[in-house]
Amino acid sequence: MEVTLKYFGQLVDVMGSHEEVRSVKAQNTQELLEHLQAQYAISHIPFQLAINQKLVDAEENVNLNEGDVVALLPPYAGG
Amino acid sequence: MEVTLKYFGQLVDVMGSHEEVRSVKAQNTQELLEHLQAQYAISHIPFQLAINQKLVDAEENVNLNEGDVVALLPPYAGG
Amino acid sequence: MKKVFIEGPISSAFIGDSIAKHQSKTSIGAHNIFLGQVRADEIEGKSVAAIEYSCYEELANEKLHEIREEAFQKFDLICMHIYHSLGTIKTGEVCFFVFVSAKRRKEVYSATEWIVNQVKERTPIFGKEIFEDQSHQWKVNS
Amino acid sequence: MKKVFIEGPISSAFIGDSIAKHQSKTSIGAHNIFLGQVRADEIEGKSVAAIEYSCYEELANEKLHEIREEAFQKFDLICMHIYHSLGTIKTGEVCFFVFVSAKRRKEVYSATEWIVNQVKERTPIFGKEIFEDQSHQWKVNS
Repeated sequence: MEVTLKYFGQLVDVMGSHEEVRSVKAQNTQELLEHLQAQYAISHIPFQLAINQKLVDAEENVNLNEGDVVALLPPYAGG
Repeated sequence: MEVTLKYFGQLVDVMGSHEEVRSVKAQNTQELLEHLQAQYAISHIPFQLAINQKLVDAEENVNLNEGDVVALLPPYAGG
Repeated sequence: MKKVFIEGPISSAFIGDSIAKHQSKTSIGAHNIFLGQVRADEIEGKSVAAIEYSCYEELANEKLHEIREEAFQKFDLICMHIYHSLGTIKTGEVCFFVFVSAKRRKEVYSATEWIVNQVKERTPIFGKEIFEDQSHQWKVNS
Repeated sequence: MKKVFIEGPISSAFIGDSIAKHQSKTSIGAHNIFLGQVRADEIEGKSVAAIEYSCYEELANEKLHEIREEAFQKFDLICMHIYHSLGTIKTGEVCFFVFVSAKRRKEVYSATEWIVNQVKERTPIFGKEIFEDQSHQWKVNS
């Protein structure tokens, strides 16, 4: 299935883009993260996920659906 | 002796001036206040005194000297 | 001691200008500003149209100097400024401007609050509330 | 929801203008303003020259809307405004502007403090500290 991945902050540096549409085999967020961490050097960067603009708890494993927008959000630094 | 009297706020209305040099027989602040209260309708107005820019406690009776500047200060309303 | 008292209202341009002047101080990370604006209070059916401020300027400047020294002792500030209007200030106009700057934000709010309260309590400033019908009453800080 | 994000620094003229716009609201007696200014911090011998801000705007706007609603519930406010810069903000420039107005002064300080902290904690804004030698590091709120 296809999901849109959005990267922010330091993750833009590492992933090399702000946003991409990606075909994934992952059925849930845990599988997606394992897949990304296997491919990219992102394990040292703390981040949380938002799916369709809804924040996901760190321990939660959420099922993915076709067309979901998954954002990877490093620590905030506003203000 | 002569003292300078300075009036502020509501006391300007009642005394009819901002400042005057007055010959007084009063030797101290208590006598001065009694003298003013006998002549002017100021007893309903709360105020404190400053002599030569130094605030005087309500209970304190301070001796007056020639040339003293006595300010009558109603409640503050800055800000 | 810097000049605190300003004849007439404190304009938004003056406030903007004060902010601009602090942009060369690159150790500052946080500013806090308090503005007192004259309110159209209704008192016994009459609306306040303006407040006419006066003060005992020599004593006020002494007190403001004390407040300034104490504020720098109490709080970790880089800059502080106090401005207060004299004369007639109409409703909607700004009559009081406290401006505090520090490296970090933590203390700026309480520093501003403390300074505002001290100025109100300790500075001999007097205010005459002038109503729309030109009658007046003397304001007392609550 | 009003626009929060501004491309580039928040100018002192913009702040002055925002203040001027509130002078027609004669129920307001007290304003409190917080400004975040980019500091020339020294980190491991290098000086910060600018911060480049970006954000997840859709989510940020949702969070800011929540913060706004909660602020009006928690504090007795007449008005509140939040502005945050995006893009490159040089040291000395203002990147964050919180503006709170109320009838009386009592709550304005803590309202501003609360809003500033909530924006920092809950809003997905990211900052890249750019040093004078063009190297950079990602800022993390402390």
